[in-house]
This record gives sequence, C-alpha cells and structure tokens, in this order.
Amino acid sequence: MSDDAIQVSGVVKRYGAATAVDNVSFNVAQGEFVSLLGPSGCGKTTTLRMIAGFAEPTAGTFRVNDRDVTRLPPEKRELGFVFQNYALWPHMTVAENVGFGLKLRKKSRAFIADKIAESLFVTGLSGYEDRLPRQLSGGQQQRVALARALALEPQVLLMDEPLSNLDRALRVTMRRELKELQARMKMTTLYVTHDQEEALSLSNRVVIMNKGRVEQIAAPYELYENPATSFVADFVGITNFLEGSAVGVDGGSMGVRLRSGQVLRAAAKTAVTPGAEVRALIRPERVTLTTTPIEGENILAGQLILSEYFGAVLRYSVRLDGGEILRAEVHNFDSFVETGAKVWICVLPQHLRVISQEGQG
Amino acid sequence: MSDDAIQVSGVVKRYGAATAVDNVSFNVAQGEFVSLLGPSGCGKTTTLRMIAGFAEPTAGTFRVNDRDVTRLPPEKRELGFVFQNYALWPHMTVAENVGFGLKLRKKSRAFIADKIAESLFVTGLSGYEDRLPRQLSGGQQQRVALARALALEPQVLLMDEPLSNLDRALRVTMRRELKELQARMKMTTLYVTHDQEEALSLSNRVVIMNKGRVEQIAAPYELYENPATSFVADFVGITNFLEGSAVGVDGGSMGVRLRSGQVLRAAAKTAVTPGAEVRALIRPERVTLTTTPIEGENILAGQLILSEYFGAVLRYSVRLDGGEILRAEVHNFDSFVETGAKVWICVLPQHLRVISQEGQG
Amino acid sequence: AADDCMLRVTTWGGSYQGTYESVAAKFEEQYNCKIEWVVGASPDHLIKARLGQVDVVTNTLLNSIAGEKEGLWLPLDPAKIPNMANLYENAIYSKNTIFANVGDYVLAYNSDKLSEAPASWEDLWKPDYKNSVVIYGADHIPTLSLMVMKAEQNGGGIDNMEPGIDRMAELIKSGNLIGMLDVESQMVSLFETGDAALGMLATGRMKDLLSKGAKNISFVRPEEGTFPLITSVNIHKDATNPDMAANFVNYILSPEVQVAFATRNLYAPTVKNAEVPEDFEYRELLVRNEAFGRLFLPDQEKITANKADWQQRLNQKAKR
Amino acid sequence: MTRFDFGTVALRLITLLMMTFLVFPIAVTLIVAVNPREFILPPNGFTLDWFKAAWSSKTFLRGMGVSLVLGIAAAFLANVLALPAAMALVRNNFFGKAAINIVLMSPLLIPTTIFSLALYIYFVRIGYGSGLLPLLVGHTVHIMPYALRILTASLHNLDPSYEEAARIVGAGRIRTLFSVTLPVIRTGLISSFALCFILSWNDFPISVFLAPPGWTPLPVELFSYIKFQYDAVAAALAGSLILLSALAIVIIDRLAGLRRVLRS
Amino acid sequence: MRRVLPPLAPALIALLIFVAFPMLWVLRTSFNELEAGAYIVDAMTLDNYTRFLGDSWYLINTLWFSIRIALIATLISVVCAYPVALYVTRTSGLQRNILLALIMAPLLIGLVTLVYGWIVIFRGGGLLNSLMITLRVYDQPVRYMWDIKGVVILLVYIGAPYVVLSLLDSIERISPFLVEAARNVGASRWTAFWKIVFPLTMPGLYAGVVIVFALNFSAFAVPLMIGDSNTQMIGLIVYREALLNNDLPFASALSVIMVVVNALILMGMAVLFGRLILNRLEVKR
Ligand SMILES: Nc1ncnc2c1ncn2[C@@H]1O[C@H](COP(=O)(O)OP(=O)(O)OP(=O)(O)O)[C@@H](O)[C@H]1O
Ligand SMILES: Nc1ncnc2c1ncn2[C@@H]1O[C@H](COP(=O)(O)OP(=O)(O)OP(=O)(O)O)[C@@H](O)[C@H]1O
Ligand SMILES: [Mg+2]
Ligand SMILES: [Mg+2]
Repeated sequence: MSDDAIQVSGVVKRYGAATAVDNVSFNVAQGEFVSLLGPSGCGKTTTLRMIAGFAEPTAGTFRVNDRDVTRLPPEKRELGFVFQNYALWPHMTVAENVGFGLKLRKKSRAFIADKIAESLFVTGLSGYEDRLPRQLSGGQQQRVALARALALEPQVLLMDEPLSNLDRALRVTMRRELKELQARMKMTTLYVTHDQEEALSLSNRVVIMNKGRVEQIAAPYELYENPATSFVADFVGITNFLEGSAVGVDGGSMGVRLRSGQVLRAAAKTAVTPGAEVRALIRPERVTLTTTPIEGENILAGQLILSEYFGAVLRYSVRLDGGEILRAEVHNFDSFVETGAKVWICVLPQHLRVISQEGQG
Repeated sequence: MSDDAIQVSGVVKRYGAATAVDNVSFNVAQGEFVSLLGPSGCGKTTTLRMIAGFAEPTAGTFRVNDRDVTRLPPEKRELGFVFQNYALWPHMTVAENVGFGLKLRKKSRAFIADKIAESLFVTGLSGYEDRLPRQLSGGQQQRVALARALALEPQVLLMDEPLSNLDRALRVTMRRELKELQARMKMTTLYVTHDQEEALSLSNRVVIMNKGRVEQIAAPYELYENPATSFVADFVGITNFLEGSAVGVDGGSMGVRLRSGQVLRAAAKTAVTPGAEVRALIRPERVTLTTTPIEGENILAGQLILSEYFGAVLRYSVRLDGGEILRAEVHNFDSFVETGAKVWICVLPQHLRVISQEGQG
Repeated sequence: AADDCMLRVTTWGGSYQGTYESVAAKFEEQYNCKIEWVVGASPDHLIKARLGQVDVVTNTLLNSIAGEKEGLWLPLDPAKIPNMANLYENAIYSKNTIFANVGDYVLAYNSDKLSEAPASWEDLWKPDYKNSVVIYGADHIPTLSLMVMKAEQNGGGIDNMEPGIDRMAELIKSGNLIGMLDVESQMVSLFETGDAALGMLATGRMKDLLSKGAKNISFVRPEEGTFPLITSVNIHKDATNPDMAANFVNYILSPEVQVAFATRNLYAPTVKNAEVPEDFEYRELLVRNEAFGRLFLPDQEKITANKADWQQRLNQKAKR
Repeated sequence: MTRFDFGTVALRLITLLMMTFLVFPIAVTLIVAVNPREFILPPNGFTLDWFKAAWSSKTFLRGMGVSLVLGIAAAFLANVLALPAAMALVRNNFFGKAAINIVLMSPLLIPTTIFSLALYIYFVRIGYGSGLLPLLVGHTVHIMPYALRILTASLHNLDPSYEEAARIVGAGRIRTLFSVTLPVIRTGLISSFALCFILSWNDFPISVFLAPPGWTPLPVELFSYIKFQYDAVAAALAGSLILLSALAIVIIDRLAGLRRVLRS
Repeated sequence: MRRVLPPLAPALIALLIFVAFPMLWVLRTSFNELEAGAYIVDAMTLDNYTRFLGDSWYLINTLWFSIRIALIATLISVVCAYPVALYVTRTSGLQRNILLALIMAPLLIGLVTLVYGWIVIFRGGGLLNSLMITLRVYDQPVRYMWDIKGVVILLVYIGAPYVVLSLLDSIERISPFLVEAARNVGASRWTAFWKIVFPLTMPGLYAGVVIVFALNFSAFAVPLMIGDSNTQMIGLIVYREALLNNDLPFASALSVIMVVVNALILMGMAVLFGRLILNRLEVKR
C-alpha cells in the first residue's frame, strides 16, 4: 500500500516508429501538487491522456489511489481533466458544459445550479451561462474548460496547460483559486504547464521531461538551485553556461578556468576531479552589472550588446572579453545602460554552480 | 498620405446586444511592432479578425498601407495572420500547410521547398514535414501556424497569441526570430498577447484594451512607469495601490496621507489638488524589504503573510500596520523570510507614483 | 433516304419490343423509313400521344378509347391499309381503333395442389385456397372485367356494379389472395415457387411458365369465358407522315407479323389469313375458335369512365 | 483494442444484421443469375448463359451507358447548384431564409410522377419536347434538394477558420473552395454525389417522360422488360452491376494506394 | 443579402424555370374537370379538392396513412442505419469502400429486380417464415408481401442507405476529444454517445430524415409492387389517377395537397430539429 494518489510506472507510448513517451515513471502523493514541465512535444499531453484513459500505453501501468487503472475506461477512473484544446461541447451552453458531469452524478437541480454558479464565479465567467462556446473568446473558452473540471471537485485533477490563454492578472487569480481549492479539498493535482513561474510557484514537486523521458523530479527550489543536468538548468529559468576546466579544488571551494584563462571561484557543491571539463552555471539575476570599472575576484569584463525591457526587469546581454555571451537581469533600475558600453560583472562564489560537462548534460 | 501601415478608426463590433469592440482607434506605423494587450474577452481577437477581414465591423474603417480595406475580402488585404486556435488545414501535411500560400503565389517548386524548410527550421519543426496536424502536440501545431504565416514573409503580420502554448525556452527563441525577421523584412506587426513580458520586450508601442475600449497607447517604458489609469497600472505588471489623500504639494514633491495617518513622500509627476483622494502606486520590485527595524521617511512596517517562490524571484505579501496588503518582489536573495515575521519596507520617493482616485481609474 | 423518314411507334419494352424489332427491319427496308421505338408503360403512350410525340400508337384498348374521346387519333383508312380487310369483324373497335392482336387471361393452377382442375372463376373464392390465389391489381382489365362479370352474375350489370364490387371485396377479405399484383412477372414467380395455387394469368406469362419447365402448372379457360388482353393501334392525328403510319399499321396486320406475335408472345392473330404453324408448341394457349367467341369484353367506355369510382368503392369496402 | 468492448461488439453485430438485410435479396438474385433453370430457387446447376444474354442485349447495355452518363452529369450539376446555395444558407442569417429553404426543397415535395409529367408538358410547350436537355434538367432539378440537404449538413460541421486561414494566405473564394472547403468536407461531398447518382440511376418516372428516343435509361428498359417476363437476364444484369462496382472499388482503392505511395 | 443572393441565384433560377412554371400548370389543371372518365375540360372548379378533402377514406386511408407509414418507415430506417453509419466511420480504406458499396448495392440494382429476391424471403413458405416458425416465434406463416409489413420493410430497405450516406460526414467530423471529455466527467460510452455524439450528428440526421421522409411520403413504386388494397399510399393514388385513370385534374389536386402537407411536415421538422440542436450548431457570421 502506498500513499500515492497517482503512480506512473514504466510507461511507454509509441506512434508507429516514433516514441512519444519513453519509460516514464513518477508518483504523485495524496494531496500533492506536481507539475509536468518540458519543451513542446516532449510527451506531457500524451502522458496525461494515458493517465486519464484516453490513450492506451504501449507498455507500463497506472495506479490511481492504489487501484490499477491501466485497463479501466476513462469514466471509471474518477479523474478531473482539463484539455489543452478545451474540448468544450459545442452544442451545450457554458452552464450545460459545466453542469454535465454533475447531472450524470444525479445531483439535485439546486445543487447543480449552485455548483455551476460557483465554478463560473471562480473563473470569472458569471453572466456567460447561456453563451455557446463559439460565442466566447479563446480565454473564456479555456476558463469554461477549467470550470467544467472544477465543478466536479475531483479528488485527482489533471490539467493540460489550463491557463495558457489567459492574461497575467487572470492567471494569477486562477492560480490562487486553484491553490486554495487544492488545499481545501486535499485535491491531488498533476499540472502540465509551459510556464515555469507557474510550475515553480504552484508545485510541491516538478517533473521535468525531455524527449519523452523524465530528466529530473524535484522540489522547485531544489530544481532551480540544483539542476541535475544542464538541460534542466537551461530549461528552468535562463542560465548562463561558461565552459572551462576545474582547478584548485579544495574543501568548500574550487576554481573554474575559463577559455580566456581567467579563473572564477565557486563554492563547490559538486565533486569534480581537477582538470575535468566543467561548466560554470550563473543565473542572470545573480550577477551585478556596473559601468564603473571594478577589480577583484570573480569580476568579468565585457561589452553590452543588447538590452531588453520587461517592465519589472531589464535583461542585458554582454559579450565577455573571453567571447562568451552572458545574460544579466537587473531589477529596480532607474536608468538604462547604452548598448555598446563597456561593463563589468560580478558573480559571488556562492552563486556559481559547477557541473561536469558530459555526464549529466 | 500617412506613414502608417495599419489604421484602425472608430471601429465598433456588436454581437446582438453585446459590444465586443467599442470605438477602437489606433495606428501602426510602417515597420513598427505594436502589441494588443488586455484581459481575456476584451476584444483583441475580434479587432484582429476585423482587420484581417474575417468579420465585418458594425462601424468604423480599416486602412492598410493607405488603402481602405474595410470592404475588401481577406485575400486582397495582403496580411499575414496567426490564428489563436491555429486553424491548420486538417487534410494537409505540415509541409503542405506551410507551402500552400506560396503555391498560390506560383513560386517555383525549389523556392517553395526552400521556404518550407526554412520556416520549419526556424520554428523547430524540421523533420515533421509529413505529419498531419492531428499527429502533432499542441505546441507543435501552434508553431506550424506560425511557420505558415512566416513562410509568406508578409509586409504586415497579425498574430493572435502565437506563442501561448510554447515553453519558455522556445518562446524566447521564437521571439528572437520574430524580432530578427521583423527587422530584416521591415515587417509591420500587430501582436496580441496575454504575456506582458512579451508585449513589453517586443513592442515599439503597446495598445492596452479593456472591455472593448482602448485604455492607453504608449511605448513599453512609458506604459510601465507612467500608466494612464489604475487599470493599466494594475494590468501591466503587478502594482500596489495605497489609498490616501494628497498633502503638501510643493514643486517637485508631494505627500500622500495614508489611512493610518502616515505620510509617504513622492516625487510628484501628477498635478493634484491638495486634499484630493489619490492612490499611491508602488511597484513590488521597487521596494526594499528587511527584517531589521529601520526608521526614517517612507518606511512602512508590517507582517509577512505569504511568500511565493518563482525561481528567479521571491514574492512576498505583507500586511501593513495600516491594514493594506503590499506585495514586494525580491531578486537575488539567499534566504527566505519566515511567514509571520515582522518586516520593514522602504520605498524611495522617486518610485512612488500618485494618481487621482476617480478620474482615470 | 432513311434519315428523312422516321416513324415514331410506341411499344412496351421487353419481349413486345423484341418481336416488333425482329420484324421491323423488313419494313424499314421496304419503305426506306426508320422506326424509332418509344418505349414506355401503357399510360405514357397516352401522354406522349396527347403531346403529339408519336406517330403510331400501340395501345391498350382503354387508352385508345380515352384518346378517341380527346380526338387524338386519325381515322384508319381501309384504302391505305388493305390488310384491314382481313380483320375479324370484332377486331375493328371503331373507325379510329383496331385490334393488333389479342391475348387472354386464363385461369392457371398448380396441379400438385389442386386435386381437380378448376372450371370456373368462382373457384377463386373457394375457402380451400386460403392465401394461395393471385389476381391482377384493380386497375387491370382482367380484374375489372371479372368485377363486371360478377356484377352480372349477381343481379347487377355494368350500370349497377354494387354486387360485383361486393363480391370482389369478399374475395379480398376472404384471405384467399396472396395479392392483387401490378407486376405480372411477380405472379409468374409465385406460381414457380408454389405459393400460388390458383389465379389469373395472361397466356404470354403462362407460356413463360411452361417454357421454364414448370410441369405442375396447368391452365383452363373457364366456361364463363376469358378476358381479352387487347393490343390496339391508332395513328396519331398529327402524325408527321400519315401515309407511312398507315403503311406500318398495314404491316402489323400482315400474316407475317401476326404469326410472329402469336408464336413469340402468345398474342392471337386478329386477321383471318394468319396461319399459326401446326407444330407450334403452345398452340393451345392461343385463343382461337369458340374460345375467341367466349371472350368477355364488357363496355370499355363505361369501364374507362367509371373504373376510378369502382376502385374507390372497392377500396372502401375491402377496408379491413 | 485489447479490452473487450461491448459497444463495439454490439455495433458490429447490428451492422452485420443490417448488411444481411441489405445484401440477402442481392444474393438470391445472384443465385438466380447463374441458375440454368429460370426458377427463382432452388438452384439446379451453374450457367453463365444469362450473363451472356444480358451482355449481348444492346438495349440493356445502352440503357446502362445512358444511366451512367446521365447519373454522373445530373449528380455533378445538382451538386454544383446546391453547394453555393448550401454555403449561403449555413453561413448567413437573413430575412426569409426559412422560405428560401422551402423553395429550394420544393422538388422534393412534389410527387415525382406529377412533377415529371408537368415538366414534360412544360418542355413540350416551350418547344423543347425532345432532345437530351429535358432529361438532364429533370434529373438535375429533382435531385438538387437532396444534394442541398447533405451539403448543408456537412457545412454545418465545418470550422470557418479553415477557410479564413486560406483566404488570408491569398486564396480567393474559388481556390479556397477547392483547396480547403471541399477536401475538408470530402466525405459529405462524396456522400452527396453518391446519393444523387443513385437517385438518378434509379429514377423511373422522370426518365419515362423525358427520355428522348435512343436515350432510354436502364430502369425504364428494365421495368418494361421485367413487367411481363421475369427471366434470369435481369438477375444477370444485376450481378454484372455488382461485379462492375466491385471492380470500380478495387480500382479506386489501388489508385488511392498509388497516390499515397507517390506522395511519400 | 448582397452576400447571400449570388450563391443562391443559380439554384433559385433553375427552380423557378423548371419547377415553379410546371407547378403552375399543375395548379391550374387541378381546377379542371374530367368528363366521362378521360376527357379533360378547362374549368374553374374545386370539385377535385372537395372530392379528396370531403372523403374520409381519402383523408384517413391514403393521406394520413401515408404520413404515418412514411414517418414509421423513416424512423425505422434511421434506427437501422445509424449504427451502420457509426460502424462505417470506424473503418477505412478498402474495407470502408466495400461496406459502402454493399450498402448502396440494392439501390444500384434497383427495386424492380430485387423484388424477386424479396419474394424468396417473404413468401408464405419463404425463408423468413420458415426461420420464424423454426424459432417458434409464431406458428402460422405470416404475410409480408402484398401487405403493409412488406411496404414498410421495403421502404426501410430503400431508405436506410440514404440515411447512412447522410450521416457519414457528420459522424466523421466529431472531434474525439469531445467524447473523451464526456467520458472523463463520468459518462459511459452509452451516455457519451447520447449526449455528445448523437446531438452533434443532428445535421446529418436531419438531412437523412428529410430525404427519406420525402421519398417515403410520395413513394409509389413500393406500394405498387408490394402493397395491396390496404396500402394505398397517396403517391400511388397520384400515379394511378394520373397515369392509369387519366384523371389529371384530380391527380393535380392531389399533388397540390401533397405539396402543402409535405411542406408543412418538413417545416415542422425544420423547427423541431432547429429547436433541438441545429440552431446551436449553426455558424453564423
Ligand atoms: N460570436 C459571438 N457572439 C457573442 N459574443 C461574442 C462572439 N464572439 C466573441 N464574443 C464576445 O466578444 C468579446 C471579445 O471577444 P474576443 O475573442 O475578441 O476576446 P479576446 O480579447 O481575444 O479574449 P481572449 O484573450 O480570451 O482570447 C468576448 O466577451 C466574447 O465573449
Ligand atoms: N497521433 C500521433 N501520431 C504521431 N505522433 C504523435 C501523435 N500524437 C502526438 N505525437 C507526437 O508525440 C510527441 C508528444 O506529444 P505531446 O502532445 O504529448 O506533447 P506535449 O508535451 O504535450 O507538447 P506541447 O507542449 O507542445 O503540447 C510529439 O512529438 C508529437 O508530435
Ligand atoms: Mg500538450
Ligand atoms: Mg482572443
């Protein structure tokens, strides 16, 4: 017996010669919120669809609440599901779409009406009850899809990019609603998203997939700060990779000799042999950028080649004197640095991670 | 004669009694990149569809490259369009979808093959030429929709949330491709997105819509730093509003007396009469948060009630002693503040904007 | 040339047309005139005639009469149609209409199922034959004639049809009938399969059965007489070439064509000088001599005028 | 499908039953067609004589040819007329739509016998009593409402954004129709065409009145033939039709396979 | 209107020229008189209408009977054809072509020829009766041919293929996601079918129902060949009056009545189906 609400074991899905999902295994504990994160086409939707019973796995099994559901028809699996492409029933109004599952459960009229009103209110769709799906905007349709799943208050909810077509403000509200609902209902959630902010802020754990395989399963902080592979590091947040070789490994610290010969000091968290080819990982938000020359340890000089404005963030691209491109993010800025200006960058040793160049990448 | 590639004048669209677009006017200059930003259901898609000629406006006119196109059929308008719901032709392979427009233009076989290969490469779909749309993942379909529009290298390109189903890394790549293409081709672009980072970083100007109307048209920096209304301020980035009344207006500075009686000093940019009800706007990334008591001007005390982890950002919610909730963002952090801890917040006067409470909101 | 001369002649499809075609070549050659067959069911012949689309009309007698009322036909001139001289007297219906050939409807029966041969139309009503009798549909001359015959036998007549209609309604309600069929070949099939034990059948169909080797199907001509199946000919008043049309009618009446229809379709000749070969296998099926005299041919005009009314009354009375 | 699936099994069963219902009389007809004795049943041998007879009958062969050409032409014309009308009706709401709908359905409301008679008389009066035009017009007009209904149904389910996408990449109305609309509603189009063809192929009343000499379609020939004599020639003809359509199917299938091969 | 008229024009003009004018002739003829059973006289009389409308036999045993039979046969056709259409959409390639060919084969061959096949099955000692008696469903042969049963069976036999053809496209284009979504919220296969697939096939079903009803309502060949005096469907009466009895005025009057009744019924169906579902599915601009 286990505590896990969802257990995915050794699942494979092939379409002809192509393998969409390749030996994927992971668990989601009771009441846990787990996100599936990965590049487009990596097999997230396929995995979710198999859990829900819409597609049969080529190999592997699924257990939901300790029951083997691999051969169970979808309606027996008692899972909520939000479709990536909404799959709203075109002949039903918004209210009918949302209420359909409840009607099947033979709830009282009043109860159904209440639930419909509630889910529509939560998703900001009150007043749209009698519209047909085709009379809604893209984001409104997506919210109906969400409301339809939420109205049933499922114990286990699978969502496939349920907020992708919503504006940020709405997404924030929805997220908060989801989290609250999840906490209140002790709902187990498996969430597919391409928005890593969302994944990191909502999840207890994140499953990173790539090309049909699982790359890493970890809690958000762990994932961001200690990516297992450079794929993960790069995919979760933007990361600068500087290549070099390990030097002067000693106790809690080590050095990385860059191509230019310069040595960066790092608080060593990985065991590497001196001389090994390594990558130094630097998160853009961790660097300090100035236009006034500074000297000392872990200072890199370069030239600003691009600046991008994101409102709360300014993102600079800097060509280091060694030739590498390094991205830096600046918050709380009051002025812009001109493109072409000479700049200096400082990275603290504790913000520099080192991973070996082959192996895990 | 004007320099504008797109002119939208006084456009109204009604569906029965409901008004989806309400007297919208804006221009997009030759080679400019303009984003349409607004909450879900505000009329972005409707506006775009009318420009493309898929829907007839109830009132108003459209000009493209100084030609009145209001009554022109879509194929005569010479616009590129990326559909929010992709609208890939189900009976054509990926390559056929992308190549269809070129075939219509009677290009040579070799040229078409080249262009298809190029657009698919740019969108990361090389190798998927012979798939049918239904054999693709959501994100892959979206990229085909994009590739289809790009292959034609249109002079004017309208895009309706073309990247919403892509993961961040891919979105960044696509954005860069778009920007490069735009620069190279001097392409005029009108871009609908719900992702304000995208809007702010890509656009020359942003049109903010709300409930079918235009709220503000401005360059990204202007928009973010000088929102015309509190709707815009709130919608573009997360903003804290503190309500109060104007006091001690003098020259380049003024004060806002909060409910608690405390007075915050602001570098006055707006003309308000003393005593008027105003809102102080504070961007979360502009505040400094500490757990060690500090004293002085513009210091607010409160208690931490929630912290959210977004990888590169930590977002705190603080209940001020005056009762208001204030959000603060911290980048480049090394430790978390415990929920419940007493915290102090500092806002520099130059980061405090004041807007009058009624009027523009 | 043959291109200039074209004669439009209505015919029924199938074997009737077959016989026509087999003898037409000689006519076409002789008169250097091409014949164009206007194939159709009987009603179409009349409608096409109404619209002036045909020259020579091979018709049912009922249609000939209707057409005559509407003045569609040209009088047949014995001077131009010398063979008319050979016609039996009763084969000349009017100055516009003559009979081309005559078949009759006999009483067919399955000798396996009936211990002795039936002798009268009355046998159709016998309770022994539940669900094993077939007769023609109520639009068809034999059934209409039977109705008139029954009216006469039951104290009525063609002007007082009530008894006849009642009797037919009884037949329908008796449960004897497998059906009142509009398609003759269905009746043949029913005799073949043994479903039908007794029923009306045209001699042509009787021949089909016999030639298929149905040894257990026999026929009788009841003492009350049989019902004729008359093919009449008319020349259309707007015939493009009335003389050629007359030539064709004359040709139809030639012994050669008459014998062809007799041997191929079992339609008895209407001219005296046609000699059916002695060795003709189905000679018995041709209505000749005293059987010809017993043909029951009630007033066709009255039938034409009233049959719709009778049918409707029958339908109402037979309502189950 | 690995799991036992009651729905699919039931569906198979019902389909099987239904197909038996549809095919059984044909099977009987085919047995008759190779039965030396002309009786319907039971069979007492095997012969191809009836097939020979059917295939040496000029009337039937010509009738078949006429029906084929006529059916294809009429089905084509009917669909050409119905398609734009169906599009206009599905995509727009306007005053009087219901009325126009009924008007377009009118040939369906009139009993065929009277319709063809009236049409025939009309043609004669306007001086087109003979020739092929009346026959073609009669068939086309009569089957047009059927095409209209099926195409309307197909267009109902069509996402308009497919067409919009084609228009915006530069395809005109016509090009969009041929490159996008028609391929997407392909099944509906094929159904509509097949149904129209079958209706025309089977039609008796219209052809009886409107067929000019020398252009008698098969059903008229067949009916006049069969009305008096049922011999196995008609059955053999039916058998030949089955064989011909089987042949057509195999050819179509091969062609489709070939196209797939060529494309990849 | 600017957008609507041009595409409608060809069809409307064709109908105006080739249907409206001939129908005017029918209308005119329906007021004529028939003299002595054959001769048509120009007149202005309502006799032909009163003859029909004033006679309960015509009203009940032909008109109402035809409506009933047409509706029943249509309903049975739909019930029989729907599963077949569902099954066909699940097949592809050669298998599908063969199925479709078999479905259409009866229509290709034509009723006239196939009737003899039916006789073998339906006659007193025929296959069906033998089977039923062997299975002890009943013990006396039941009459199918030349009876109302035969008429209905044959109308279904002819109608079912048309329904299959009408349905194919509607079924085929239903996105599987919609069914999955229904299954996911707890609908069984059956419920998902009824609540999702079935409503979405309404456009095709409507087409099929209209087509088959119209064919059935004015059928004359089937009642002519398979019917008896109890199955005097109105199409048959028209055929008989027009072609056998030469009573064109009465046949015309009957036709006019049929057109009106047919139009009313079809409008009723349009309203019914529209209410049920079609209005919701219509893509309006
Ligand atoms: N056919 C229609 N009938 C009635 N209302 C409609 C119809 N189409 C759209 N609307 C309404 O018009 C408004 C604007 O829709 P639109 O699709 O332009 O929104 P949008 O800004 O693109 O939203 P989103 O970001 O969610 O895609 C919405 O409130 C929508 O419900
Ligand atoms: N029916 C199919 N036939 C062949 N390949 C398919 C089919 N469906 C999906 N695939 C492939 O399987 C892979 C995984 O698809 P899936 O939809 O699971 O991706 P995803 O992770 O959800 O991507 P996205 O974020 O773009 O939605 C993709 O490469 C896709 O092209
Ligand atoms: Mg997906
Ligand atoms: Mg939109």
